[in-house]
Amino acid sequence: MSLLVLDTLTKSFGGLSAVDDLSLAVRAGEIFALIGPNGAGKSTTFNLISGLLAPDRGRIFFDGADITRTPPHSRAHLGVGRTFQLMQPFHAMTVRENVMVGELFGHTVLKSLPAARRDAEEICESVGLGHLLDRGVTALGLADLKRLEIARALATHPRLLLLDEVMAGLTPTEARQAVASIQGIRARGVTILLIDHVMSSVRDLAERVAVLNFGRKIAEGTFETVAHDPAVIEAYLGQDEADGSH
Amino acid sequence: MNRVLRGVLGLLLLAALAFAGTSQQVLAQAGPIKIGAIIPLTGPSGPSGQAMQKGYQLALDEINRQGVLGRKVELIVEDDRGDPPTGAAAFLKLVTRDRIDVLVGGLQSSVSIAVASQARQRPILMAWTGAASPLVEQLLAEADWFFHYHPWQYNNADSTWSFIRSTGAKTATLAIEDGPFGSSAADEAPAFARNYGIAIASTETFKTGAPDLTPMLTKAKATNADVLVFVGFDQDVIPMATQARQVGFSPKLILAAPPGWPVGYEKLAAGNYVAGMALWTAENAAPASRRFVQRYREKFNEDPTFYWAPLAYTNLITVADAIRRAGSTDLNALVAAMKATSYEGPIGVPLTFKRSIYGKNQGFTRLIAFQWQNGKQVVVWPSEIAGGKLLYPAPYGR
Amino acid sequence: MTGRALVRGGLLLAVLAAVVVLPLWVNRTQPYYLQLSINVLIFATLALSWDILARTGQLSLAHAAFYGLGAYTSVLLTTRAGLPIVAGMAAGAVVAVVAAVLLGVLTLRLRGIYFAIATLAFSETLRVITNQVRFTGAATGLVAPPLLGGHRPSQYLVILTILLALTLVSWWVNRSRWHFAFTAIRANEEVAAVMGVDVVRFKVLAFAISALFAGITGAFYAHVFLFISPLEAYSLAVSVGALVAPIFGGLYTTAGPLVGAVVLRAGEEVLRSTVQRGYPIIYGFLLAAVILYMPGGLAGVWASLAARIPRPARRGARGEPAGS
Amino acid sequence: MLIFGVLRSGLYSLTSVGLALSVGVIGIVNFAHGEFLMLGAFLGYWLFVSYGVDPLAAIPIGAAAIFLLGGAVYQLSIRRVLRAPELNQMLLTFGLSIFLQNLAIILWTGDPRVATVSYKAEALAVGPFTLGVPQLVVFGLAMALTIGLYAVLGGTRVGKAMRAVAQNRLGASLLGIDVDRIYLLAFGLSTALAGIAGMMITLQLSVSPFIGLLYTLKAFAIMVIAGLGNINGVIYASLVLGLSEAFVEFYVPQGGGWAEGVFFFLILVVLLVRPRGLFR
Amino acid sequence: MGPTDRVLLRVERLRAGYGRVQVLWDVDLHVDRGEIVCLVGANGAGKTTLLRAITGVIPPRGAVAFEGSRIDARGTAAIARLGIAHVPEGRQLFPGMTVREHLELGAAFVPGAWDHRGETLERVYTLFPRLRERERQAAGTMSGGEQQMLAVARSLMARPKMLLVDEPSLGLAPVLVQAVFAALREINRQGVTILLVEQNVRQTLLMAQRGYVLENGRIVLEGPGPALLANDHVKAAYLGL
Repeated sequence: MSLLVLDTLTKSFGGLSAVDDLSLAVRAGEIFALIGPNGAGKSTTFNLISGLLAPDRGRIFFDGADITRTPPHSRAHLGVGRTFQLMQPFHAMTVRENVMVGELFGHTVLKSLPAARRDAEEICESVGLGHLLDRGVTALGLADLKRLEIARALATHPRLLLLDEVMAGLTPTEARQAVASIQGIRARGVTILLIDHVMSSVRDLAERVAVLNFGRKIAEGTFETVAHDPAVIEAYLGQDEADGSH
Repeated sequence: MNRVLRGVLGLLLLAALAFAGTSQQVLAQAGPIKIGAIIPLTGPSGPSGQAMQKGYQLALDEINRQGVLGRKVELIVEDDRGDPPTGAAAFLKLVTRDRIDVLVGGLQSSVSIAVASQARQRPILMAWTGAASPLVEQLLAEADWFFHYHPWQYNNADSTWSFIRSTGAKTATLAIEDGPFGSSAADEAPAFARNYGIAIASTETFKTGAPDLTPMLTKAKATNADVLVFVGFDQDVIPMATQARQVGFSPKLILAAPPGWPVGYEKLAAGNYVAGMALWTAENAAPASRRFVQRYREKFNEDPTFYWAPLAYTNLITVADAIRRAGSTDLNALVAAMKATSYEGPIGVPLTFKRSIYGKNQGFTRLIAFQWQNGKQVVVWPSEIAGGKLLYPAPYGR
Repeated sequence: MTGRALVRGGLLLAVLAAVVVLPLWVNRTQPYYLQLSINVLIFATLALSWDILARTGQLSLAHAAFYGLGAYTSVLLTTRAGLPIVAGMAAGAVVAVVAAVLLGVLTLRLRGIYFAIATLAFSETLRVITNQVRFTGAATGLVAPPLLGGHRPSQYLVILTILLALTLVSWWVNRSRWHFAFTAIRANEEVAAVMGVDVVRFKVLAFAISALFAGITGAFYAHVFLFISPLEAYSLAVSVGALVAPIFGGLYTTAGPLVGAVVLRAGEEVLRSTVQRGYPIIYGFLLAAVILYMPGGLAGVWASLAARIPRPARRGARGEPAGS
Repeated sequence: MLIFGVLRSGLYSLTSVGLALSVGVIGIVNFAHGEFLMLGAFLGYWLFVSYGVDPLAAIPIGAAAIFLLGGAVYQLSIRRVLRAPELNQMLLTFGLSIFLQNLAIILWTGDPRVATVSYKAEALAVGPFTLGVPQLVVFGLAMALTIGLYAVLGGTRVGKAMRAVAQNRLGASLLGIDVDRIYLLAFGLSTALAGIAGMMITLQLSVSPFIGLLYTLKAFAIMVIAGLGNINGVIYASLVLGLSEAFVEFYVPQGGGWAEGVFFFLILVVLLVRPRGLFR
Repeated sequence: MGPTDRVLLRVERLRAGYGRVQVLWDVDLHVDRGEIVCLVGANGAGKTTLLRAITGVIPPRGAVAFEGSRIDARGTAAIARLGIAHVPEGRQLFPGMTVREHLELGAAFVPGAWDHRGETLERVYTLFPRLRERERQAAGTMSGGEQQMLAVARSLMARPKMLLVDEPSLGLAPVLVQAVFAALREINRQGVTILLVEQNVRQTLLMAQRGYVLENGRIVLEGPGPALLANDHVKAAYLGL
């Protein structure tokens, strides 16, 4: 059963196509990774799924329903949650308040402020932000900002979580913690679609991987098969080497 | 809670202000006679208000040379900024804190209404110079204590059209600014023009301060009217005069009625032969006017350019005179004395107060007409005070 | 804890009682201060209602539009249709809200200076229309019937009630779920949307609340000062005044705009009566100086002062023994 | 009618191109722009009345003086809010506008003054039309200056640097362009252009401390029509505004009053339909 | 010239970041005259931040010395005039200006470069013949590859002693990547020292004399390019192999 289906999605900016005829199906309960060089169209894909951009062509289905024209907040209510690659915390708020926004508005259950506060605190605890609840977000370090991104997305109680480069810039220890944390999230039944450049983490996490280059899908499969695909190696390492080593 | 508390503290501050006020409350005593003036010293009407302030100073110097009822007169000037709430507050400050005996001043209609609505609850002699709008007159129809010096809008219109009639013109075209000043003139025009047998060929509006009036003037030119009646502010007469020449529009007469004329207008060749309607001009030949102009020059080292200066002077002088005649500052006595006013001052026309259409005490009701002739404002109408002859048709280009 | 809350509650009640009773007493001895208070409260209502809109990141120059619409609607309905003044004021508020919702929807996509200029243009367009149309009294203006027979203390209580209602709304907005929506939208609309905040709804709601109070205040103004004209009702000075006070006092708070309005108006009154002719130059200079040197407004200064003076309880925890 | 519209657009474009420079290069929407125009007008008036210098001849002096003043204002105030929120920038220039206007009132009173330049009311007959000499002169000069500014921006090192800074600050600074100096220069130039426009007002009209706001608003409208900060679109946008105003004034009954509405309505529509401007 | 003059750029204990987020932690590196040195690392490791700190785009703490004198307190423009050209991430072109204008601007504000602009222009056009064809075209309308070439060409117009290049292959089709790399090699051959940040690891490391591996804002490995390429750590970081 596919939770998310992208059907021939296309989006271009001023003639340059960022996402080109992309079709993809993410199964309920799996961890799916979207990889590819910088500028391959991964973040644009996320923006299309979360509704921040409207596709030029193609359709998006979530849990069987066509959500191509659904506004972003309604998609959040349906269960699409996401993080942002360039962390975008709400600056005038504390860590706890940032997460509370998701608890208050991210789903259809109407929560009272105290309930939202309690649940937000719980989520912060679960991602390791428990000691920073009252901290202003400008005072946070990189790893904590990444955790905050995840916590905020979790607060919307997503069924599908889009993780945009949550590993980038983390120390190996931090990255290992993040991997464990993401696996924990999946264990609670959340389907995960992630973008990352840290290949070791992708290998550890993802059951299936799709590779994008210039907005097109050039490979899809398990990590091992994809990593040995000549087209992928060429995309990552350059032509010369790809030719030379095979 | 904390935020609310702070908000409430803000209100407390107000209360504290009020409290401070009462504690320094000063009892009125037999010191000077206090006269309050509410005029705009800042904002777009500031120049007129400042001219008034100078007129008041001249009058005050004169009054205090011998005093009134053996007391000095003290003038307390409040700036209303052209803002009705400020005017209303100024009124209450003057009446309750400064304990003034008479209120003078006034310019804009909106401020006048705000002040007058307060005065209704605390009657005081209001010797008021401002507001030409008949709305003010209607609102204060019942107020016995309200003395209005400035002609009403329909008085202005009557003078204007009567003067036009005297020139022998048959048709006129109107150019008016789109604010309250111009539009009230436009409201009155048709009835008076008809009354005096003059046909209005067209009415055009412009935005005051607009740099380019040529489209409007071109339209006016097409009407071929004898007279162009131009109702705008000081700065508007420059593009009007110069651009009329540029588009080749030379009616037999251009008649303008700005509150004042820009400094330097007298040197403007294109402005020659333009006629103006005014309550007063510095060229007025009346002896009291000449004396006023001379003293104004001596004291302020400049020429009075606004009729507001002699009007304010007249305002204060007549009030002082009424107090003298009343023998006290009692309101009823003052009103009676004011009603008996007969004063020949710098305005050049005797001032008396009579009933108007709605109001009880109306002062000046007629404007004079003058014509710019080689840098001088030559008074040309009414004939009894005329200092020269109207050149009609205006000899442009000759 | 409860003891402190009790003290605060008591204090609040006392202040409220004082604010309500004061005018009756003041009116007898010093009506000038009552009038000044009315002027200040009008200004404060405009400032705080502007701030509520600003909390969603929409910095409007159209406050005069709602103020003017409220004033004109009420005056036209009371004079031309004979409606009671209370009904007129309510209708004024409703018309302002309708216009605000319309403008809000139209300007949804605009940010920053684009939004500011669009709102300014909206307000000026309304002014020109009012100025040209006969029905609204055109440029000459309209005379308005007095509210409550022109009885100032009662009028004071009316505007005080309006301001208290607005203060409550503002206070509630700042501590309800709305606060989270507004602040999130202001920080980043896209992120807010992705987190489930219905951005359009909250932005338009903020517009409506803001216009509701601006509109009713405009109607109040008309029935207190008895005359309105396009130049005054749609004055740019109203729009600018409404945003100067929150900036001066501290944006996005309930107390900031209120304190800012009180301090600015009171200060202006002091300057007006002492300096007379040249005072706006000081005003302009102060405005520039505040922007340059205290960007957080009075609230910012307050916060930094509070931070600088350590609380006795904390001092012990933070302070280290002299010997160590 | 076309000609009237075209002629008035000259003054508009001169006023707006300065503001567009400030918005485009520095990103500062200067609400005090009209006040610099007013100061230029007073300078022109004063030079004419005291020394008999024709406002046209006084342009170099006036432009230099206003340039220095603008530069000083930049150093003392604008520079400090470059990174501040837009609202603060707006308010700062508001404060500046109130300050300068009231300074002018104190210095010169609020009276309007007129410099009686000999050719103020002269007209030239061109075919069936008669056109005002000062209007023609101002239009010619405004076009020359605007086109001159384009030439400077397009052809000189400093001009190109300004465009570069406008389009990409980081990219410009990496090429060795001192961004802060360019800002100073751009702001000075922006105010100097307003000052020249002011002197042209002295030539045609009268001068008072209150003339600034009208031109600030017109310049805003033109900038919005051109697209905020788009210097190249200013001439076309000025034409659009000048023509539409003249058209309304001429063909609509009571058009003078509606013309202003047209101009605000134009802003509103452009912002709502094409917020990036008509001319890009 | 003493032995220290071999080193063109020296960075010691460099710390930098954005706001309170510190990205670089005590980075030490040096680039010798005539070298190509490359900097590799995962996204977010701090490579771009390092280049920015060197040219003063963000304020650095620690020491940065160019030709033996400290530059860490100087502004970006002043550093550019000393002969360090930075081809930034995202190219940072001026979309409304033509190719020719970009190139002129490149030479306009660097002492000495303006007088030789004709000569430099010829050299640059020889290096990127495509740009000569596009001389009058606005940068915003060009393809990504052409834009990248223009970004490099523009910085060369300053006749720099040193070139810092940030991800020149970003978003380029492989054939264009080859062209850009060939051009960089040729530029280096003509005497310009290069510090290169690239995600195209293999090719970069093969071209470079030396390389540094940056991880979480710290230098974790340093050595000759090919040696790094063989390093398991690098392989693991990039392909998870």
